[in-house]
Amino acid sequence: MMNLNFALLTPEIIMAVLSLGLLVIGLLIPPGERKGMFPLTVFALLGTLAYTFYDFFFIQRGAFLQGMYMHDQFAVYFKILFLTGALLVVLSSKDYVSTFPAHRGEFYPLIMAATLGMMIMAGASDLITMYVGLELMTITFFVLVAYRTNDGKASEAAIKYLVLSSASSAILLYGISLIYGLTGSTQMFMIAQALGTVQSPVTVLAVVFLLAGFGFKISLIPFHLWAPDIYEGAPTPVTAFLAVGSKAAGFAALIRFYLLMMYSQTFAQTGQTLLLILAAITMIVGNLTAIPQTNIKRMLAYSSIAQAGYMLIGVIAVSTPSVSNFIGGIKAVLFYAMIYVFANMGAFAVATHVEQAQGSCDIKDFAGLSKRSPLAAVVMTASVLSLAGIPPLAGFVGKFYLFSAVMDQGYVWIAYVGFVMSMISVYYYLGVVKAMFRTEGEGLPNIPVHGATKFTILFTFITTLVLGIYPTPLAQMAISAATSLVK
Amino acid sequence: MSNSFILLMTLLAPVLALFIIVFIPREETKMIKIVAAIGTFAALALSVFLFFAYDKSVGGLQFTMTIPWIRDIGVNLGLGVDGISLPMLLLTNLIGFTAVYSSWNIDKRVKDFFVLLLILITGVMGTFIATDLFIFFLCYEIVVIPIYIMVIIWGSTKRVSKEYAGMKLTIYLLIGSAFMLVAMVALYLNASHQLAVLGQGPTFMFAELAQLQYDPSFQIIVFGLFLFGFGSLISMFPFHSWSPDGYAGAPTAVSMIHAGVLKKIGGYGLIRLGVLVLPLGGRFWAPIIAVLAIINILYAAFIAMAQKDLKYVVGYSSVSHMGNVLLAIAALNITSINGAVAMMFAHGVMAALFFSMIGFIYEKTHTRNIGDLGGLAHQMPRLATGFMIAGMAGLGLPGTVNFIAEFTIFNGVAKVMPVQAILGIVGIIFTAVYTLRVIANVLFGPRRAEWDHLKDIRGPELVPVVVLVFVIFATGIFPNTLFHLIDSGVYTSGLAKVLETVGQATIGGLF
Amino acid sequence: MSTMATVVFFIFAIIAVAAAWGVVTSTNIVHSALFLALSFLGVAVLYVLLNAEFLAAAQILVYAGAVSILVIFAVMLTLRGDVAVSNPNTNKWTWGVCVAGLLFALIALVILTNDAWRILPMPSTAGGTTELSALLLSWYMVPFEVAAFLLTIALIGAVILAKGGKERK
Amino acid sequence: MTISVGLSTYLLVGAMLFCIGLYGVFSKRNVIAVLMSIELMLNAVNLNFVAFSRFTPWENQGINPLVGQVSALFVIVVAAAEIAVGLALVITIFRNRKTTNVDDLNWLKW
Amino acid sequence: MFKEMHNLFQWAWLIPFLPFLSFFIIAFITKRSKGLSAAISILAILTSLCLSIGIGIGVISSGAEVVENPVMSTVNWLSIGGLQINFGTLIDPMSAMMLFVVTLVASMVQIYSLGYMHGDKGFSRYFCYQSLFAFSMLGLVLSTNLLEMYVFWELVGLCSYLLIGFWYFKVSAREAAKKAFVTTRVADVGLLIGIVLLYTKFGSLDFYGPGSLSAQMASGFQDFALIGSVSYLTVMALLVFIGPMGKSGQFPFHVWLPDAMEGPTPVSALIHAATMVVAGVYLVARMFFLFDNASPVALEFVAIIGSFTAIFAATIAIAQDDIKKILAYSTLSQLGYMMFALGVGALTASMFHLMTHAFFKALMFLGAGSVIHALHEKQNIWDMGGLYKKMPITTITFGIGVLAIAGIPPFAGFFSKDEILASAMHSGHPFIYAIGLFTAFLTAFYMCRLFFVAFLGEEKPENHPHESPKTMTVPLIILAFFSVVGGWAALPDHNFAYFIHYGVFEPEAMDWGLAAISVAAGLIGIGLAYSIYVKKAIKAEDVVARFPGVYKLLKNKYYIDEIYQWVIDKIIDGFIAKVLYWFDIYIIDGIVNSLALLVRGTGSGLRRFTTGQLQTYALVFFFAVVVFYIVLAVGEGQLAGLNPLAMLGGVK
Repeated sequence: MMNLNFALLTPEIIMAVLSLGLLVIGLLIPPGERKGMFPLTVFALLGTLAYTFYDFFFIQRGAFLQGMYMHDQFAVYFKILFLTGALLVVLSSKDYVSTFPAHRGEFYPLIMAATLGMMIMAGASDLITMYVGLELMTITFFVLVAYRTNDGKASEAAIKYLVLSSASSAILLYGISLIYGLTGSTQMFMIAQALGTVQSPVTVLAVVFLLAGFGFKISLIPFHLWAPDIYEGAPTPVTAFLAVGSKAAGFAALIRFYLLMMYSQTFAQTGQTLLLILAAITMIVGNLTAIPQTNIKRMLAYSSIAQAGYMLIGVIAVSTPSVSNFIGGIKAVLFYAMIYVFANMGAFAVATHVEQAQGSCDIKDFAGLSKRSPLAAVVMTASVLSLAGIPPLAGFVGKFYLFSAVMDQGYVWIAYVGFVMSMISVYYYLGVVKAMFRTEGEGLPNIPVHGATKFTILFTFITTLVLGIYPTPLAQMAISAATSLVK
Repeated sequence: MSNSFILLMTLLAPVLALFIIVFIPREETKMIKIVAAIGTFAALALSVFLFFAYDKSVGGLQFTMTIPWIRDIGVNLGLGVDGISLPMLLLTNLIGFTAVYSSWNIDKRVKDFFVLLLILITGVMGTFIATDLFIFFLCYEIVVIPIYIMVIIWGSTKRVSKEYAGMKLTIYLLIGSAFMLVAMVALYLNASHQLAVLGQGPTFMFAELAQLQYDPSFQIIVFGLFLFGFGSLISMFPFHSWSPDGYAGAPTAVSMIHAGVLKKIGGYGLIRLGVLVLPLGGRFWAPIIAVLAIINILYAAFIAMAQKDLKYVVGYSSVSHMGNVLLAIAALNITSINGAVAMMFAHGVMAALFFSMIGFIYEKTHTRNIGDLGGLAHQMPRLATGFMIAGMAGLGLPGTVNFIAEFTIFNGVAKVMPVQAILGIVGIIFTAVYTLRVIANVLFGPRRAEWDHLKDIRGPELVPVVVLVFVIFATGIFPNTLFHLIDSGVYTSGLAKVLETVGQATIGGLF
Repeated sequence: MSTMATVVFFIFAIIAVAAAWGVVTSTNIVHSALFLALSFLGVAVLYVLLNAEFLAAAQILVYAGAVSILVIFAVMLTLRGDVAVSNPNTNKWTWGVCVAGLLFALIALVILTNDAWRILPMPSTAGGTTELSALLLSWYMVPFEVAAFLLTIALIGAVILAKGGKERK
Repeated sequence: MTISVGLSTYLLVGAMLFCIGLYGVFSKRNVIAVLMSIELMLNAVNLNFVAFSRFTPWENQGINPLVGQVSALFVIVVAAAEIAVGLALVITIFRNRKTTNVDDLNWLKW
Repeated sequence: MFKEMHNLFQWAWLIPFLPFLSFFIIAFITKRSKGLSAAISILAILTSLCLSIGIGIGVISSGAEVVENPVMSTVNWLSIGGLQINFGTLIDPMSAMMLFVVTLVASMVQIYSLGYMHGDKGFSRYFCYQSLFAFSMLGLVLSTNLLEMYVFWELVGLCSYLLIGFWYFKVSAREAAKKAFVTTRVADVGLLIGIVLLYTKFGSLDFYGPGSLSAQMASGFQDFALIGSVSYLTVMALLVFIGPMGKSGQFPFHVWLPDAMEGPTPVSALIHAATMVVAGVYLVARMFFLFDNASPVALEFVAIIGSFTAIFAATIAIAQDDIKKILAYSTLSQLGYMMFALGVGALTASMFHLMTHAFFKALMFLGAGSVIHALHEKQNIWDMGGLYKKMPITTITFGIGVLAIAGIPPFAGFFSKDEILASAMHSGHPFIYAIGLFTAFLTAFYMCRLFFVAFLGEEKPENHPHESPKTMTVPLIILAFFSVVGGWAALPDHNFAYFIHYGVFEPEAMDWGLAAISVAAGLIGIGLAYSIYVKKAIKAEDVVARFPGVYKLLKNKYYIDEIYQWVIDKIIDGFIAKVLYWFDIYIIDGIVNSLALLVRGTGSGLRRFTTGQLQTYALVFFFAVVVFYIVLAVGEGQLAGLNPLAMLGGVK
């Protein structure tokens, strides 16, 4: 009766075991010899990643505990995304970790714990499971954000994150409780069945509460205000992981939830319009506010807010219940989320490098980087331009998918906003480029990249470029992931 | 159909050079320059070969290569040339090649410069040889950012700072392209719905897009968007203001490529995408384009008269000349489209030569202010000759290809819009005035002792003059070499048929 | 439902709400913490009325016990100055009243206008702790395990944070 | 007429607790008080869950009414973890900034 | 006979090509060697001269056949959809005559230049330009269609520009060159418009041959009203005529020609007296069928412009002191003559005058050059005087020129001028005849003034003139010869009119009565000049003193230059260009910049929302929740469900 195929949970179990195992190892070995933690983490993540790839292509879709927990390509796609993100964060933070005042050994396990939380979120088809996964991720992030325990800014960021995140969880939970009250269940399929097409003030209230909860995670305006502060205050690798992982996990959950509402509700029209307006505002405000920023992390925070707006467009594109259109929108989001990882990780890896070498992360610290560290400058340029959607970088294809999906639904105006805003975003991205290229950075040290950082940025750069020129493989993956969701 | 890889080779020649340069140490500037020159020369040689190997009697797209690329949305890696794109390809490589030589004396961050220049050349080239709309856009947008970087590093600050100029240029073109992207997506979706009815997958191929029928109101809107995008690119009034500032701020090679070929993407796009695919939209917008084109011609020419900086003069003059191209497109007939393509070619060569010469003048004298210069013909006769030929080509002197292009345009325009044609011709006067003033004030007049130390252009610096002047006169004296090709392009690309149907509606006899 | 239960409900509901009010209005942070414990207790009683004895027990143990003590410890550790004014309002409190009031009005309106929820409790057989544990360990196995993991991580995290960067330079 | 306690009454109590907690989040200057207010909000949600669980009329539809209680249990666990980390953070920030005043936490802005 | 000649005519392209080759060789190969460059250039032009003579003989010997059927040999030059242009050569008596004139004068000038330009730094460049000019001018002469002619038309303009500005280090030369180019360019716009519009109507630009403009107009082309009551062909004729007005210096485009004297004197002789400036006349003659088919307004216009220019320039010439300026205004005046001859329908007379004028005006310019050369660049006639003693050849040849232009028989000018005046009278334009006659008088007067003052007057001690070298005097002699005998071509047995005429050939006898009147006018002019400047019977100063205003007006060329300068400086440069530039920078660009500013400003404003205050964030968050709920509830029509009255149902 009960489907207890634990094999389907393999990646999650591996992650949990590895995380705890690494914690224990960190405790066991003497503080001076914790260098081994890094390769161990990298190989653990690589192994898991390899397995998830195998999982994606060769293991059939299945539901664990009869739909309490889903194992479909959609979830696995996101797992690949999270693991890639985690891996890149770990790789790029090798040197950075040594600047932490203490507990360097626990950093990697915590990253893995957060990854696990994200994976749970992507797989959960039960609202409570999703919530617990979300909290695992979030609570871990509280710790990670405050990891520089002697840094007032980091602590401030963490406490802000904690308060706001908890408040948003509270309202999310309130929404879940209302849904539960309506349907008697927390399981998505059953909720969908029970809700049917009837709607009442309660369903609307629940939807709004849930939207607020997810909107917080994906930093949708007006639920975004935490993001800039936390991004700026957190250690750069953590910011990176927040930007790519937390946001993608939020989207994974949002998509599942949104599909649920799509199937069960006739609330499409207004809900969509509201979301469209939100997406537009998010793109506009995110991009415009990024313009006057002087701190690169804060700028990237606003940029990532804007990116959420773009991705939300793809979600909205899932409007009329026909399979092909479904795929269009979801595929676009999936594709974009993945390339967003590479682009953002490239930018953050360079930012990590600069911050670690120069102690701060203002745009002026990047002056003359093209001379001082040419590779880093090139990768930074490529990454931010990919975020802006300039070909031949992957962001262009991603944006194309997103906007063509939404235009196919007849929402042309949002495409204008989106395209124009992404071109305006070039303005502030070019601010960084200008800093890096215009002068030769007299008086600043040469900071060539080495080792893991070099590998990270090269990898992100090449991936961004290759996926921009030949996006077919990733697009195919995104399609099969999207298809698995609506099957 | 079997794929021909010669275009791919042409496209990849500069890329290959780029990769080699990446691995050359920064200090080996000579080597870097030579590799860049070889790369661009290979592309030039291949395009010259294509120019002569193209079978004009058959026409249509030749040397095509179509490889499915992004399958889920139907993008093909489609390359091919016809009589419209081949001159543009040749032009690109001519200017690319000469741009390398015009930058021969660069000594600041040489490696970066040539890497960016080669990206730029590749991008522009790709735009012209793409037979797939997606690839077309991809290549077009590639070029924008390298230009920005080149402007802020190697540019010069005059009336406006180079940072401002570069940013203005970049953002302007990108905003324009944003609207084009919307249009492109709309077109693609419309086409794919039509194709889906026919049981075919979506496509971005120009040829297939052109064969479908679109709703007139759809065409009008989409053409309008393209007009904004491509119009900004071709510096159509009132979207031209990036152009003079941008050229003034940019380093020589960028000005050459930008004014020479990049701008032409606007005209090329309007023909290939606007008129060919959306003829009814074109017909709707034609009167408006014509009016704006006239404003372009006269307004920019007047402003050029008031300029004191050489690059601003040429910048405004190129705005003015692009008015001719727009006017030709607005006329929507075979002759005028022929003229438009030829004008783009002619102006490209001329503008490149002009900017190249100005670049040398600036490099040697460190000023571009017309008032500070004078009598340069004494010290630098070869440069003066090149400069003067550029000027003469600019004012459409017979013997240069520019004259024929202008004549063809006016001829075509006069068939449908005689008044506009007359106004366009009147523009020649003002062109003559500012060009001759510049020539007189810069080159002629008493010998100035402060320039006596200047060396005339020689060695590699002569390459741009020789190559571009040769092209100006060779095609100017034997226009059929160029025009037969363009004409075959106009007829065999389906443009002629489209124009005949659309043109019927606008032709109202003479006057 | 018996009148007795109704009376008990109202007494403890009022206690819970009033104590909550105390939490947010008291200017003494220690008082707030004590009010918090009281509010938790009130809610725990309501749980009992709702046939959720296990939850009531958990509530008392976790909230009224552990959490409150923890809070008081934190208060002790961070207290500076006069305890009587240790918990003032911000200058934005009027806005807070407005928004919170609005939200309450909204929720109340939604709840009260919903006919389906205007129901009285049925005699219920379900609700035993055994069934709860069965459910927890079967259907809710995944979140259960994750919650366990979460507690571990939270523990470690709390230690890391509280301990601070004094391990070594 | 007997006054009976129905589902909406419980929900109303929950809503009151929630909004009082929310008000606390908005208005308290001490971070610890803010955390306490959040606990109130989560508690309110729990009350909702349990109330729905008790009154749930779908017993005969094969739905286990205890799901609500399970959910509440998870919320209690998570809330406990959250407050633990939160208080640890308060201590950290007190150590770094010598304040627990929310208004003073404004190094990061704009 | 015609057949063989036909074959000969097909080689006519060699005539312009040889100078082009020479241009090419000099420009790219022999530039460094002055002697070689000059030799190549002169060799080329002399060969062309021989070929032209051959063609001329061929034309004469072919007789009527070539008169009726111009020989055209063409190749396709441009062929695209909607536009077919052929390039080729057209041989008929008119072009043969022009070929001869051009090659002859050009050869003379080039030989002369050997001496005149000796020692100049740009010697090779000079011959390079000369060859280019010869090529362009000969190409223009041989053009078969309007576009071809326009191409060469512009090229001669370019050469003129280059040669006027030959001494580019002189600011005056630089400005004069620019002025010349711009002025003619302005006029050419009219021509180009005419060409473009003609092509759109007729689909051809050929002068002769099947399907050509003339053929179509002859075979029942229906003219129609275009602007008001002015017919299409009239408008076309007027447009086409604007080009010649510029090139041939007709009022109001005459301003460039006097300034063009800044170029080397041989250049003035060749380009600005004998050949290029008459291209306008030649074009009108070529396109005469257009003017003829158009309404009479067109030809009237030509006549009026021509006659006005004739008298206008002549009056200015009286008051000029610069030897070259006087000649320049004289040229203008004579060009006016040719134009109004065309205007009254006398194509033959016009062409004839064109030819004779080329000889004697080139002669006089070269003579003037000889003087200037001898006096080391002095050009004011009052600084000269008594040159006849030291420079006999120059003086005699110049004197022949003066007599020729004054219309004294048997010199060339007499025949041609007389024919023009007679045509004016006979075609019913007595007023124009009167103007022509008065102009003839003035011409005789100011030319003799020049001659008497410069050559016969008192010797100036500071001058040390010497006779010019052979290279310069021989061309003078040759041209003087032609100035004497050139007019005899009009004699009935030579029959210039038989070969060059428009329409049906009607042999016309000399009207000796009118001839006598015009000779008298010329003699009166000479006599007046003699009495003033030699006999000093009337003091020039007295005349000036009596009409100070008139003198000042004439001296300053009616202030036309000043007016133009004012328009350009104040209106175009000073106002329109500046205003438009201002508009561009502050309005067009201002909009762009303010948009950018708006975006940046909005960004700076929006960032203030992120106050850093935790509780503000929470407030915004929850307020948004409330708002969203209301929006959604309204949008979904769920607001009715929220009716508070529903609560009155109470708890069940």
